[in-house]
Amino acid sequence: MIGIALHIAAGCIALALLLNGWRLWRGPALGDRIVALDTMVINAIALIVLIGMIGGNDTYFEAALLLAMVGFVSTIAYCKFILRGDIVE
Amino acid sequence: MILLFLLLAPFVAVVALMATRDASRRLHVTIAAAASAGGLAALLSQAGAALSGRMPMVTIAWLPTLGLDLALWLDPLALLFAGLILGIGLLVVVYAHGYLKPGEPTARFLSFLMLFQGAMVGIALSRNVLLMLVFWEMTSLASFLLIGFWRDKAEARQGARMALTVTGGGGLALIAGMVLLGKAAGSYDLATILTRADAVQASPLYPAILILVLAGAFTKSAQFPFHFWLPHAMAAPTPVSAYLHSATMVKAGVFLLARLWPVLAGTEWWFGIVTVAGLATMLFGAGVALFRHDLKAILAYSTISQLGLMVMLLGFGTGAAVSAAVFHIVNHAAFKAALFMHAGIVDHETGTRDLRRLGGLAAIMPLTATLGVLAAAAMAGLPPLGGFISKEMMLEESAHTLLAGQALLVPMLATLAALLSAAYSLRYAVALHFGERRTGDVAAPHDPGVLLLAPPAMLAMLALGLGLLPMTLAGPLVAAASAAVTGGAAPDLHLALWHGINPALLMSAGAVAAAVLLLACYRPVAALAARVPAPDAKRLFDAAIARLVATLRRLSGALHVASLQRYLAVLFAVALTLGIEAAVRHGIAAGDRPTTSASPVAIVAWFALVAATVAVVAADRRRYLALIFISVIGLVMALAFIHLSAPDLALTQIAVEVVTILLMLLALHLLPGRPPRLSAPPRRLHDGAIAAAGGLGVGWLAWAMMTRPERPGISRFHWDNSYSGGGGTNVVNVTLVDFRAFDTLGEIIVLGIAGLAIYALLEPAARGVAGRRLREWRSNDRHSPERHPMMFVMATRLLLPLALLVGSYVFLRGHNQPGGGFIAALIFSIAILLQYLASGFDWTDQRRKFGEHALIGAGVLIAAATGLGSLVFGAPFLSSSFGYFHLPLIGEFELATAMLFDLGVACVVMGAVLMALAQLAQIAQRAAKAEAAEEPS
Amino acid sequence: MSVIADVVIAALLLLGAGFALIGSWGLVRLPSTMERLHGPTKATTLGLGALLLASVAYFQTRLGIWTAHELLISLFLFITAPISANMIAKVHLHRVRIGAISEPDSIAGPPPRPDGEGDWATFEAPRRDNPASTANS
Amino acid sequence: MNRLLPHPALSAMLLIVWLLMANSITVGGIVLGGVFALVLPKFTQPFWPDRPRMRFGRAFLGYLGIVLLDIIVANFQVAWLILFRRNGDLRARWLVVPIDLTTPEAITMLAGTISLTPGTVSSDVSADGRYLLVHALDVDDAEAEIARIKTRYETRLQRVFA
Amino acid sequence: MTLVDHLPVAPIVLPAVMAPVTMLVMRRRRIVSVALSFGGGVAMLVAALALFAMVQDDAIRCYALGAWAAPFGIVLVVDRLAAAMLVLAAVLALVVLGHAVATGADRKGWHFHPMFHFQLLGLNGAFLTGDLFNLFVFFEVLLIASYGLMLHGQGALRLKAGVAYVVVNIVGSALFLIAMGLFYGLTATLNMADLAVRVAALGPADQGLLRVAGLLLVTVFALKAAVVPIHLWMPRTYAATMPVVAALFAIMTKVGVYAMIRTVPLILGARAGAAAWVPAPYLLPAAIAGAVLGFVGVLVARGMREQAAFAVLASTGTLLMAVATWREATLAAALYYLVQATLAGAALFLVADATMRRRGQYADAIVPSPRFAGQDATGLLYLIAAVAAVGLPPLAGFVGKLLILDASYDAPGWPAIWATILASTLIGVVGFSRSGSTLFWKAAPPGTDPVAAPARSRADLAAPLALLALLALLTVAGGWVTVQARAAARQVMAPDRYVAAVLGHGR
Amino acid sequence: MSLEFLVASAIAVLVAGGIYLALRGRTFQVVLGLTLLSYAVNLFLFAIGRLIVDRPPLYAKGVVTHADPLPQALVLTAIVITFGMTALTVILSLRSFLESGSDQVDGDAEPVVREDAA
Ligand code: NA
Ligand code: NA
Repeated sequence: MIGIALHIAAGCIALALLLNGWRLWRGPALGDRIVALDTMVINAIALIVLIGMIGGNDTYFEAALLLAMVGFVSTIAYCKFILRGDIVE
Repeated sequence: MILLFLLLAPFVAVVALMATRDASRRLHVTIAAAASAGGLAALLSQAGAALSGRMPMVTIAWLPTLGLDLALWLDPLALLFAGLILGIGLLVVVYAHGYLKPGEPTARFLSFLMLFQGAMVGIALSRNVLLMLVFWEMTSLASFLLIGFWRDKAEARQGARMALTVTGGGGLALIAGMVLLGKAAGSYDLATILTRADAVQASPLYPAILILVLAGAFTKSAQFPFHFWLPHAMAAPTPVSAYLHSATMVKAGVFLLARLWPVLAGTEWWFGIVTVAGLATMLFGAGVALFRHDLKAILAYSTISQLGLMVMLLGFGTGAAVSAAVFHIVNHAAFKAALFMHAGIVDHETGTRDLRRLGGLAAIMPLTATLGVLAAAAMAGLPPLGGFISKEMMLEESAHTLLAGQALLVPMLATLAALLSAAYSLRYAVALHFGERRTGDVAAPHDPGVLLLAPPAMLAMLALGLGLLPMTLAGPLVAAASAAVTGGAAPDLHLALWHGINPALLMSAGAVAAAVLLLACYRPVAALAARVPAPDAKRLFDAAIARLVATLRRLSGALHVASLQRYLAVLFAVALTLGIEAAVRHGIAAGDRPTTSASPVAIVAWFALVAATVAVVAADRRRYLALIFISVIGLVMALAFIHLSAPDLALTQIAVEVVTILLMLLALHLLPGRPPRLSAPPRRLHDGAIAAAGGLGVGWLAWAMMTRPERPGISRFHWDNSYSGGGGTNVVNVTLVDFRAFDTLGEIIVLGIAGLAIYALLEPAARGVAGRRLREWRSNDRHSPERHPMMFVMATRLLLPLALLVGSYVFLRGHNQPGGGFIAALIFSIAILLQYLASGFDWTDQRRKFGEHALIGAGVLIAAATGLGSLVFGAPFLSSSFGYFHLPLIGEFELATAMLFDLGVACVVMGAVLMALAQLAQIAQRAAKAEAAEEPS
Repeated sequence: MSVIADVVIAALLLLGAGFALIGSWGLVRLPSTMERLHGPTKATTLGLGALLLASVAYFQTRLGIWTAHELLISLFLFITAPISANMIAKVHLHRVRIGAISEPDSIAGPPPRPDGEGDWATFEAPRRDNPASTANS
Repeated sequence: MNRLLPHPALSAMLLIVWLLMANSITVGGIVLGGVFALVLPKFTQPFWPDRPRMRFGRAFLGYLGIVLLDIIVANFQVAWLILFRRNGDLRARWLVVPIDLTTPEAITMLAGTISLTPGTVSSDVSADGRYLLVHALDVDDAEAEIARIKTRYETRLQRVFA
Repeated sequence: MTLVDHLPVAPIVLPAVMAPVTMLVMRRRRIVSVALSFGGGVAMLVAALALFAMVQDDAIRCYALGAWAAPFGIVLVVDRLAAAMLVLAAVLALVVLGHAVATGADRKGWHFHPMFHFQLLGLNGAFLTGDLFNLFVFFEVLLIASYGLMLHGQGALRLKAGVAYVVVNIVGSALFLIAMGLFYGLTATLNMADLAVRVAALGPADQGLLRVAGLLLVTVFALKAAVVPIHLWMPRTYAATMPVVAALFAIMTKVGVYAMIRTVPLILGARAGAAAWVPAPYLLPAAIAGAVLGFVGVLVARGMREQAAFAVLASTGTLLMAVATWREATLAAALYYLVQATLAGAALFLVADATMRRRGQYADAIVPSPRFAGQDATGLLYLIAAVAAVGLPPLAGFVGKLLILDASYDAPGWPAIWATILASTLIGVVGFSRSGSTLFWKAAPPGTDPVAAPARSRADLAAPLALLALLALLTVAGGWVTVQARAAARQVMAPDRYVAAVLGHGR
Repeated sequence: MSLEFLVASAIAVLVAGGIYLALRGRTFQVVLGLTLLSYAVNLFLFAIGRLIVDRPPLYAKGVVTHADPLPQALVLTAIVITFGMTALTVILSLRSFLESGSDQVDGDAEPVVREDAA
C-alpha cells in the first residue's frame, strides 16, 4: 500500500514540477518566473524525501536539508537583482 | 693540437675584441692581426707535414650518436685554402686599420671579420661533413653581419639580407645534400666518404645529393643564376669585399666542389651541370663586368666570371683541369684581393668609385696605379703574371672538352670569356690610370699611407711572382692540393709561362687582341649593350620578397585572426572529425548491459532539463532569464545525482549552483542589458550544425558506454579498503581525502589560484579605464530605493548560526556519510554571503574576522603539512592514519588525519569562494556608490 | 499496528503530494502574479510537512529508527519561505510601479498607501532608526 | 554567564538542531553539539546586533500551536479556492495592517506568520515600520481580517517579545 | 623510507608550500618573499638534479602517494624523461625568476611569486604523474596558474586575449574529461601503466570507443601543444603576455608534447589495437603545417613578442615532425630539440623584453626607431637568440635540426620532413634578418619622436644572456645531452619496463 | 524508456546547447555555454561508472551492489575545478568588458542583425 502511495505521491510531485515548469516558461511577469523556480525547489525537496523513502535510504536527507536552507538564496538573489540591480551593496 | 689552435684563434680574437670594445683601434687591430698571424705561423709550421703526406689530424668526439665530431685535418687542399684565408686575412686586417674612418667601431668590425675567419678556417679544416656545415652556415652569418656593417645605409641592409637569404638558403640545401651523402656513404667522416665514390654514385640518391650539394656550392660561389647577391654585397666596406667576396668566402663553393670531387665528380650529371653552370657564369659575369662603371661592381662581376672559370674547370673532371682550377684559385685570390684594395684606395682618396668620374690617376698616384695595373694585368691574363698561366691552362683544357657532342663549343666560349675578361681588365687599368685626369670629389688625391698601400702591393707582387716563379712559389702546393682533390697521385705539373706554341696560346693571343679591338670601339658597343634589357636583380628580389611577405602576411593574418569563435569552431570541428573517423572505421555499437527502466518522475525531470537547456539557448541574450533556466538545470542535475546514488554530488551541485548564480548575477549587474544579436542566420545554422553533431556524438558515446557491462577495476579495491584502510564508510569521501588525496590537493590549489587571479583582476579595476567606466556606469533600470529589506535581514541573522552549524555537521560526518570539507566550506560561504546580500558589503566586511588570502594560504599549507606529516613516520606523502579513541562520557570517536586534510580543503574553498564573490561584490558596490553620488538626492 | 501505520503513512503521503500538486496547480491557474504567489507558498507548507511526517513514520516502522531530522527541513522552510514570498511580492510591486508590467497585476488592484508618513519600503527607503530600517547600524 | 552564553535561547536551539541532525542522542553528541552551541552564538554575535529579549515560555508555545493549527486549516481553505473557485469570483484584497510591534525581529516574525498561513502574503513594510502590506487571496471583510491578524498573532507576539 | 626516497614528491611539495608562503609574506615583506621565492626555485633545481642523477642507472622509480600501491592510488613515476623535464623547467624557472626580479616585473602585482610557484607545481606534477586523472588535475593547475600569470600586468588587449585563452582551454579540459571518462569506462582504471595493460586486452567490440578515446586524448594534448589547426589561440595569447611570463610559457606548449610522448607509446602503442599509434597519420601533416606557419609568422610578425610566439609555434612544429614518426632515434632527436627550443623561445621573449624596455613608446614593434641605449647589446642578443631559434649554426638549434634530419631519414614521409625543416628554416632566416635589421640597424628618419623614458639598467640583459649561455652549453655538451636523450627515448619506447616498474613484476 | 537513454540524450542536448552558446559572440553567452558544457561533462563522467539507482557508495559489510565511487569522486573534483574556472572566466570577461567597453569576445564586430527592432 505504501509502495503505491509513494509512487502516486512521486507522480503528483512530478506533475507539480511540470506545472511549475510551464509557469516558468510562460511567465509572463518576472515575478511569476521566480515564484515558479522557488516552487520547483520546494517540490524538489519533496521529491528527494520521496526518493529516500522509496529506496529506504535516509542518506539523502542532507540534500533535502541543504536545499531547504540554501535554495531560497538564489530566489532572493534573483529578486534583489530586479529590485536593486546590485545584489550586494 | 695545432689544428685546434688554428681553428680557435680567430674565435678567441672575437671574444677578446668584444671584451676590449672600448679600447683603442691599435689594440683591436693588434689582436686581430695577431690571431691571423699566429694562425698563419701555426699553419706554416704544419705545412711540411701536410705536403709530405703525414697529415696532421685531430678528432674530438662531439656528438657521437649523430656522427658529428670535431674532426680536423690538414691535407694539402686544406693547407692551401687555410693559407689563403689566414694570409689574406692578415693583410685585410692591416688594410682595414687604414681604411676605417676614425670613430667607426673597429672592435665590432674586426670581431665580425674574425668570426668569419674562424668559420672559413673551419670549412677548410673540417674532416667531418656535418662539421663543415656548421662552419659553412657561420660564414653566411658573418657575411650578413659584415655586409650590413654600415647599418644606416639601406643598400647595406638589403645587400646583407639578400646575401644571407641566397647563401643561407643554399646552405640549407647543402645540409640536406651532406646528410644524404653521409647516408649514402655510410659515414659523415670526410676521409671515409671520399673513398666511397662507388657506393655514392650507385645510390639512387646520387642525383639528389649532387643537386643539393651544388645548390650550396653555386649559391656560395655566385654561379649563374644565383650570382645576383654578390654585386649587392659590395655595399660592404671594401676590406670585406676584398676578403669575403673575392678571395675567400665565395671560393668556399669552389673549395667544396674540389673537396667532394673524388666522390661526386666523373659522372654525366656532374659534368653536365657543373661545366655548363661554370661556363655560363664565366661568360655572363665577364660580359656584365665590361659595361659596369662602379669599380667594385666591375670587380664583383669579374669575380663571378672567374669563379665560373674555376667551377667549369672542376666540372671537366680531369686531373689537369683540377690543377688549373687550384692554381687559378691562388692567382685569383692574389690579384682580386689586390684589386679590391686598390679600388678601396681610389674610393678612399677620391671619394668616388665611378669609373666615368675618374681618369689619369697614374700621374698623381703612381704607387697606387702601379699595383692596380699589375693586378689588372694578372686578371686580364697577360704575361708574365700568374693569371696568364692559369688562363692558358684553362684554355688548354677547354680545347679538349666535348660538350653536347660539339668539339668547338667549349673552346670557343672559353675564348670568348677570355676575351671579355681581358677587355674589362684592360678597361679597368687604362680608363682609371691613363688619359684625361679626373679625380672625383677630391681636387688633388695622392697615394695613401703605408697601411693601405702595403697589403695590396704585397698581393700584386705575389701575382707577379706567381707568373715569374710559379713552380717555386706554388708548384708543390698546387701539385699536392690537386692530388688531394683528385684523390690520386700528384699530377705531373709544369707551371710555366712558356709551353711553346699551342692552341691555348693562340686562343689567348687572339682573345687579347680582340679585347684591345673591342675597347677601341667601346662607346658604340656600350651603347648597344645598354639596350639589352638588364633585369635589376635587387629590385626584382626585393619586390619578390616584399610581395611574398605581403601575401603571407595577408594569409597569416586571415588565418590567425583574433577570434575566439574561430578557435572554438576549429577545435570542435577537429574533435568531431576525429570522433567520426574512429566511429566510421571501427564502429561504436551499443553494449548488452541490461538497461534500467525509467520512472515517470525521471522522465519528467529529463523533460525539465531538456526544456530548460533549450530555454537557455533560446533566451541567451536575455541574460537574466537564461540564468533562471540555468538554475532549473542545476536543480534537475541535483535530483539526478540523488536518484543515481550520488548524494555527495547532489550536495555539491546544490551548493555550487547557489554560489555560481550569485556570482553570475553580480557580474550581470555590470553588463549591458539586452545586447543585439551578433551573428547572421547562416552563421547560426553552421554553429547549430556543429553543436548538433557534437551533442549527438557525445550522447552516443555515453550511451555506448553505459550499455556496456561494468568491468572489474580499481574502485573495487577502494570499496573494500575504504573502511579498513581509510577509516571511513563514505567511499567517495575516502577516495577524495585518502586514495586520491593528491588529486584533491591539486584541485584546491586550482581553486586557490582562481581566487588569487580573481583578486588580481579586480583589485586594480577601480583605476584606469575600467575605473572610469565603473564610475560612469549607470544602469538603465529604475531601482527600488530599499537596500536592506527588513524581513530578509532578520532571517539571515538567524540563519547564520544555523548554517554554520549545519556546515560543521556536514564537515564532521563527511568521512562516513555524504558531506565533507568541500561541501561544508560552501555552506559556510553561503552563510556569509547571505549576510552580504542582506546587510551590504561594508556592514558584513567589518564583522568578518578572517581574510581570504589567509584562508587560501593556510588551507594549502594545512593540506600540504598533513601530507608531509606522514613523512615523519616514514610513510609516503599524504599517507593517512586514523584511530578510534574512547573517552569517558563521550564514548568512542574517530580521529583521522584525512580530516585535517579536509580542513585544509575547506579553508581553501571558503577562501576562494569568498574571494571571488566579495571582490566582485565590492566592485559592483563601488559602481553603485558612484551612481548614487551622481543622482540628485 | 503496522496496518494502521501503513494507512497513516499512505494518507500522509497522498495528502502531502496532493497539496504540493494543488499549490503548483494554483501557480498555473490563478489569474495574476500576486494571486499566483499564494498557491505554492501556502500549499507547499502543509504539503511538505505531511510528506516529512510520513517519512518520519515510515523510517520508524520500516527500519525501526527514529528519524526526527525531517523536522529540520520544515524548520528551515518556515524560516525561508516567507522571505522568498516577501521578496517576490516586492519585485512585483516594484515592477508594477515602474511600469514594467502591463497586464493587470492583481485583482486587488494597486496597493493602498500606508496611513502614516511615507510609503511602502519598496518605494521609499526606510529612514534610520525605525524598525523597518535594518543593517545600517 | 552572559559572556559565556550570550544567547541561551539560540544556544539551546542550536543544540536541538544538532541533535536532530545527528538523529541520535548520545553523550558524545551532546558534548560536541554543546561546544558548537556555545561557540557559534559567540562567533556570530557581531552579526546580530541589538538582539531583543524573547520569552520562550508558554506564550511562545501557545503562539506556535495557534500558528500550526491555522496553517492546517487555511491550507484546506486555500486548496478549496484553488480547485473550485472561479478566478472571477476571487475576492483578492490588499490589507494594510497597522503594527504595534517595535523590533524588526518581532515584525518579521509576524510577517512570516502571516505568510505561512495560507491565503495571505506579507508583501511589504511601510518605510516607517508601522504598517504591514498584506495580500489576501480571498477576503470578504478586510477590516475583520486585519483585526483577526492583530488579535490572533500580534498580541501574542507582543507577549513573547515583552 | 629515508628522506631520499621521498625525493620524487619534492618538486611538487616545494612549490606547493612555497606558493602560499610567498603569498602570505609578500603582503608584508617583499624582500623576504623574493628571497623565499628564489630559495624555492634553487631547492627545486637541486631536487630535480638529484632526481636526474638518480635515474642515471636506468631504473624507473615509483612513488606511491598515500602508500596506496599502483594502480589503486596515485603514483609518481620518475624516469629519465621526467627527470630531464624537471631539470629543464627548474632551470628555465630560475632564469625567468631572476629576470622578473631584476626588471621589477614581479612588482606589477603582488601575486607574481605565488602564481609562479603554482605554475611550476603544475608543470612538475604533469611531468611526474603516472595517473591519467591526476594529469588532468595538474594540467588544470598549470593552466589556471598560467591564466594568473598571463594577466599579470593586464591591459585591455591582454584581457581580451586572456578571455580567449581561458575559454579555449576550458573547452580543452572538457574534452580531456570526456577522453578520460572513455578510458575509465573501458578499463576501469586510471593508472597509466595499468591502462596500458588493460587497453591491450580490450575486445573487438570496444575498439571504436578506444580509438575515439585515444584520438580525443591526443587532441587535448595537441591543443596544449598548439598543434595546427588548433594552435590558433596561441600566437595572440603569447604575444599579449608579459614577455617574462611568456618566456616561462615557452615550456607550456612543450608540456603538451611531453604528454603525447608520455602517453602514446605507453597506452596507445603497438598493442593498443585500434588505437595503436592513433595520432600518427594526423600529427605529421599538422607538424609540417606548424613549422611552416610558425616561420611564416616569424616573417610577417609586426612585433617582437608576436614573432617570438610564432617562433615557439615553429619550434613545436619542428619538434612534432620528429615525434610523429614514433621511432626511438627520432624521439631522441626530438628530445634534444625540445630542450633547445624551450630555451631559445624563452630567450627570444626575454630579449624582446629587454628591447621593449629600452625603446619606450616604440616598444616591441618591428619598425625603425631612433637610436636607443644598449642597441648594440640587445641587437647582439637578438641575433644570437634568433640564430638559436631558427636553427643556424653554431647553436643548438642547428644541432637539433641536424639530429632530426639524420634520425628521420628513411622514416615514412621523410622527404616532407626534410623539405619542411629546410624550407621553413629559410623562411625563418629571411624573417629574422628582416626584423633584426629593421629593429637594430635601421634608424628612424630624422624628426621622429625620440625614445621616451627608456629603461637604463643593464640588469635585464643578464637573464637572456644566461639562456644563450645555456644554449651554447647545450651545443658544446651536445654529445652528453644526446646520449641522455637517446637513453630517455629508449625508456619511453619500451613501455614494458614502465609497466613493470609501476605495477611490479608480479603482474 | 530507459534511464540510460535519458541520461545519454540529456548529455547530448546539454553538449549541443553548450557548443552552440560557446560559439556565440558575447562573453556572457560563452559563459553560459561553458556552464552547459560542464554540466554535460560532469554527467558524462558520472555516467561512465554506469547507472545504479539508489545504492550510494557508502560502505557497509555485505553490501555488494553499489554505485562506482570513483567516477563520483572524479566528478566532484571536476565540479570544483569547473567552479574555479567559471568564476575566473566570468570575472575575466567582466574585467575585459570594463576595460574595452565591449562584451564581444572577438574584437571586430560582425554584421549586426537587428531582429529585435520591433
Ligand atoms: Na538554485
Ligand atoms: Na499567509
